[in-house]
Amino acid sequence: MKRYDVIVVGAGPAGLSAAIEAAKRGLKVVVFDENSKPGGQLFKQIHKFFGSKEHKAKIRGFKIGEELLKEAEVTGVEVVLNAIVIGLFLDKEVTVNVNDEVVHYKGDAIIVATGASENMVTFDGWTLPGVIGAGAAQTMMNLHSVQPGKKILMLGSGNVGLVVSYQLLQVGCEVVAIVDAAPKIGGYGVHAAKVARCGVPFYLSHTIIKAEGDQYVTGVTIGEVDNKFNIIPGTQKHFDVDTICIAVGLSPMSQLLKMAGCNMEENPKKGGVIPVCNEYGETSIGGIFVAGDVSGIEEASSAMIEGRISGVAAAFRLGFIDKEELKAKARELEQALLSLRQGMFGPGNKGKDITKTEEDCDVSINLLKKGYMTDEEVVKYPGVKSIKGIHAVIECSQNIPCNPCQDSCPKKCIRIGDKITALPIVDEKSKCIGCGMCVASCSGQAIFLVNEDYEEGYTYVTLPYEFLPLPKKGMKGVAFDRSGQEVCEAEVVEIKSLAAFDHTNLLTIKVPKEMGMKARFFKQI
Amino acid sequence: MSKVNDRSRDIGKYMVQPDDDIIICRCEEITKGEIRKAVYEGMFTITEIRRYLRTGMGLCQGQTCGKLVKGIIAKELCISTSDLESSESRAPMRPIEMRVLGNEKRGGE
Amino acid sequence: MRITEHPILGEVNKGPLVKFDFDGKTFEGYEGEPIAAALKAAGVMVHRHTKKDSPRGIFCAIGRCTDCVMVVDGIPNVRTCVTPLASGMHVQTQYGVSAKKRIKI
Amino acid sequence: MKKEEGNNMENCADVIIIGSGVIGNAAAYYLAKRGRSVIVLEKSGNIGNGGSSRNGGGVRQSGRDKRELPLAIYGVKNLWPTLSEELGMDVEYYKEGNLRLGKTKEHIKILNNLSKNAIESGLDVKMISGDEAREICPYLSKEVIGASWCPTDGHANPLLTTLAYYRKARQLGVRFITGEEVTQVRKIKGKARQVVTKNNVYEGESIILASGYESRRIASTFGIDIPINKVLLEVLVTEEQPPMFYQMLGTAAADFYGHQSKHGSFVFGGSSGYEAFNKDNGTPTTSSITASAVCRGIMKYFPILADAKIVRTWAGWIDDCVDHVPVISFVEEVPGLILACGFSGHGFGISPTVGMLLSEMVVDGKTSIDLEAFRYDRFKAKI
Repeated sequence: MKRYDVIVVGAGPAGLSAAIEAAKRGLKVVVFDENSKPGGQLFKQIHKFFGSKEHKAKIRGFKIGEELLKEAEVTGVEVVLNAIVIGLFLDKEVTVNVNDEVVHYKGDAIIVATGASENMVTFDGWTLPGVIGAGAAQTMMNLHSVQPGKKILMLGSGNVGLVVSYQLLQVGCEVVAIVDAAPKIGGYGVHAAKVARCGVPFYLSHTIIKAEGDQYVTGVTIGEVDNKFNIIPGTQKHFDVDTICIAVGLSPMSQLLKMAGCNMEENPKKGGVIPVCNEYGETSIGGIFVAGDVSGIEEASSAMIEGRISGVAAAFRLGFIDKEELKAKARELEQALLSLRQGMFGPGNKGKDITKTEEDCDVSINLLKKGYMTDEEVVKYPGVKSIKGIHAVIECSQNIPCNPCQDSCPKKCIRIGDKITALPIVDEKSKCIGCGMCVASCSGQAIFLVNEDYEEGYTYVTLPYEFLPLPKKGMKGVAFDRSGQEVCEAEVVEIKSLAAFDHTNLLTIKVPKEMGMKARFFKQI
Repeated sequence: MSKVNDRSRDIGKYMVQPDDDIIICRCEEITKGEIRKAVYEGMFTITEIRRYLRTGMGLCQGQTCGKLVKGIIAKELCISTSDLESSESRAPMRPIEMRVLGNEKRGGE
Repeated sequence: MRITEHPILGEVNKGPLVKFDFDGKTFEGYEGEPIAAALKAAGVMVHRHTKKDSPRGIFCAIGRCTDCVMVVDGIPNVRTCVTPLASGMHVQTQYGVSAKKRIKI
Repeated sequence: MKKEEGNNMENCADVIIIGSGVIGNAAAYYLAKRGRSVIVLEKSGNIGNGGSSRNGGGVRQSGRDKRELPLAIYGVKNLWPTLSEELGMDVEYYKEGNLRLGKTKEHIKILNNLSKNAIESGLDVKMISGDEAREICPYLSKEVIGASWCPTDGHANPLLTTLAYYRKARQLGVRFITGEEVTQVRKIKGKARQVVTKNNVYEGESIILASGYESRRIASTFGIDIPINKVLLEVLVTEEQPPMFYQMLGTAAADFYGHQSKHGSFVFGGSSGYEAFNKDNGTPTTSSITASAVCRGIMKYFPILADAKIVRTWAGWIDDCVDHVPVISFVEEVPGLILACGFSGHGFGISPTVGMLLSEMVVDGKTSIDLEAFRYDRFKAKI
């Protein structure tokens, strides 16, 4: 029997983080993952993360994955891939299918970090080829470099639905609509705004009535629902699509823990059936820990911190550290976790109808219903000010835990303060030099540089741009407003692609003067 | 601990619904109507529905339909999904060939 | 369709192109990528027909749902989304649990 | 019926059955059919959650202790063939014979002995050669050199049979209550009458104790001890396979048993040799070694299944009686009480007969098949 101090199941953000913390403290650690690549969902997450520095904000998910892997290697964690855990048996025994063999392992502690699986909804035709999970779309395009489809309808406006829609656009797919039965967009407003300005329409209070097609999807019919989620007759709309993507939430993949005999509970706030566990992620069976989505659905950022906590706790359990060290480290990590759980989208606000920001600004209704703010709404936020010369316009209207913009500005023009969820304030007095670091640093791509005073009759607008092919200087095209409507002609005056921008190119376009606060996206003609 | 569950209590009669033909368990191709009907025939738990209809007994072992089935049963019985015990979790977590499962390596190496 | 260059991930390098057989026709795909990815890139949507003759294809793409199973080198119920493609593989549309369509009596 | 003071009328019935396994449910059905009011109490949250849902589904006569044979033969002749029709749903009964396989001379000797006993009891069993066995089931490996063959044996789906009895009994008005753990059977004025649970008190003129391994604990509350132990059995299920054969299978070495279900999956039980000493965590838990051992066993007989995938394994406790034969009996010291337990892992095949006999015990006070061999007081010291 092979024996380890700690066996970690799942090499995603939580599992790797747990393994690293345990190994750092001298424990012999092995991580099993059924996939051929480690990193779990991180390697499909090509967007920049939110949060603050300690949460690895503004770093793209897959890069965080690479960092974790490196850290795991340095700390001596053994990562075994293509290793399918068959079961978690009595006495902390794990059997693993590796290379057509079953290998028995025992651990003094087990950390289960198996993540989540996608929820599904049913509708007429949902078994047809072409109806796929949003995770499947992400896997195909970001891991296997194959377009999931050409014309796609997204069901679900949570962060997954929004982020995947954007990623689909990035690889050249057409997203015909984002549909959600809820009356409001579930994910971050900034994620919604990213796709809305590309021209993707939102259909809130709508659901799929039917996926059409005989052998595979050829179209889809949606309809509006009333507040009891019944279809309102006569509201049907048809789209020609080849793919329907479902992004209606995740459920903890906790089967292994149930098999082991851990006490389980159904917790709708955490996404489903989860093990009952203490503050360190230890389940009812001493020495079996959990971390990440398997213990309740959250973001990868919190999964990493939870992983670190359980790794440290395992080290304490096995006597590698004392109680003081456990407490000190846990306190520090819990602080980090706490800050991530603040704001409008924090677990405490789930299901609540929030109408005001912490700053007492009205929440944009249009952003929640259509995915974009109107010209009238956008100017109400502290990041949007009319300033002479070049300056940042921060269209950030929701309290989410994120602050990289504050640190990015070399001239300290942007202030968030200590409260990480506060809306960024653009300082009217400080001197913006137009470096664009804030534009590239904003994970929500909500920062633009506007200069109404550079050339008579024109405004220069600098936008974050993550599409191919990159427009060239002098190229003519059209500008789109926040709603994705074509508003005017535009000319590319500059394109900057610094390494520090990490693939967020800064595209500066020239638009008629009055379009400066409208033009937010550019398309070549 | 299981709660007292009187199987003779009145839950009304099975009424056909327009979406009864929708497949819920993709592997075993069990429809919503079949699941709903089974509830009225006395199958009040996820486990009983599994044994009665084979929902979640196919190749994927309920990884896709588990939550859906739970929701349907809860709705028919007018109870919360948290009152329904999920089905047992059993090895193997993924399908595994007999020749592989029989090919054990134990200790030493 | 394949993505050859990605705005974030850069140029795509997938290793050697190999030939495989799908229902008697020769297809191409990259060695080591999931069989399902190669089929998707070639525009194949239907992987199998269930016992009740309903068509199925890729659904979860991570080996959980088992919708994408096909007959691979004679073995039925192979999850094509997690099975790496190898040169010369025989991939067949699955009907029920076999490669051949059973004739309904 | 009359009720004791203070109790709810709705908790009273002619018969209280403890345990909603296939035995309890069958008894409930046959009793309801004969007009008796019945309440069935089940400790777990699910109907039939013990051995009834965790067995290989054999409907065998061969290989049984000769005391059980009359029950088995009666069932195969009179009850199983029409059970699906009677209960209004398919219980997937196949009467395609039982092959008990041997690979060595030692095995053949065991099989010869078993067959001799069965033939003496009037059962149609014969020894056949390896090639004859392969004619019956062409997928058998060349290693098989002989087998015993009982053409009237078969198998059924235990999950569905248990639920079919439940469903039909429920339709006939039997009240089933799950989540009711019985703590005590209480005598009132010298007669078993009250069934006390953690939440309620139920009353019946007759009480049938059919709760598998739990029966011993409950029986002790009225001072009776049945020498049964809880033993863990494990079973595995394959993915669906094309239809291959419908015989019930076993081996002389008892390394596995099972069959292909109507659905196409194979259901195989088997052992690693450690069953009697297996641990658990309060629920029946598969060990990390048994399924692998069973796979190795199966592949020697059916190499064709090597690529078949196992989708599920499960474990269940059987109520193993010291002589591996059940107790089906009145209890003289406790009038009103009937024991039906200790089925030792082969109760499923005889469950319709036992259910019917239990109903006769309640209604007629006597049975159409002699149950003397199953008395509760048959256990004696060996010297």
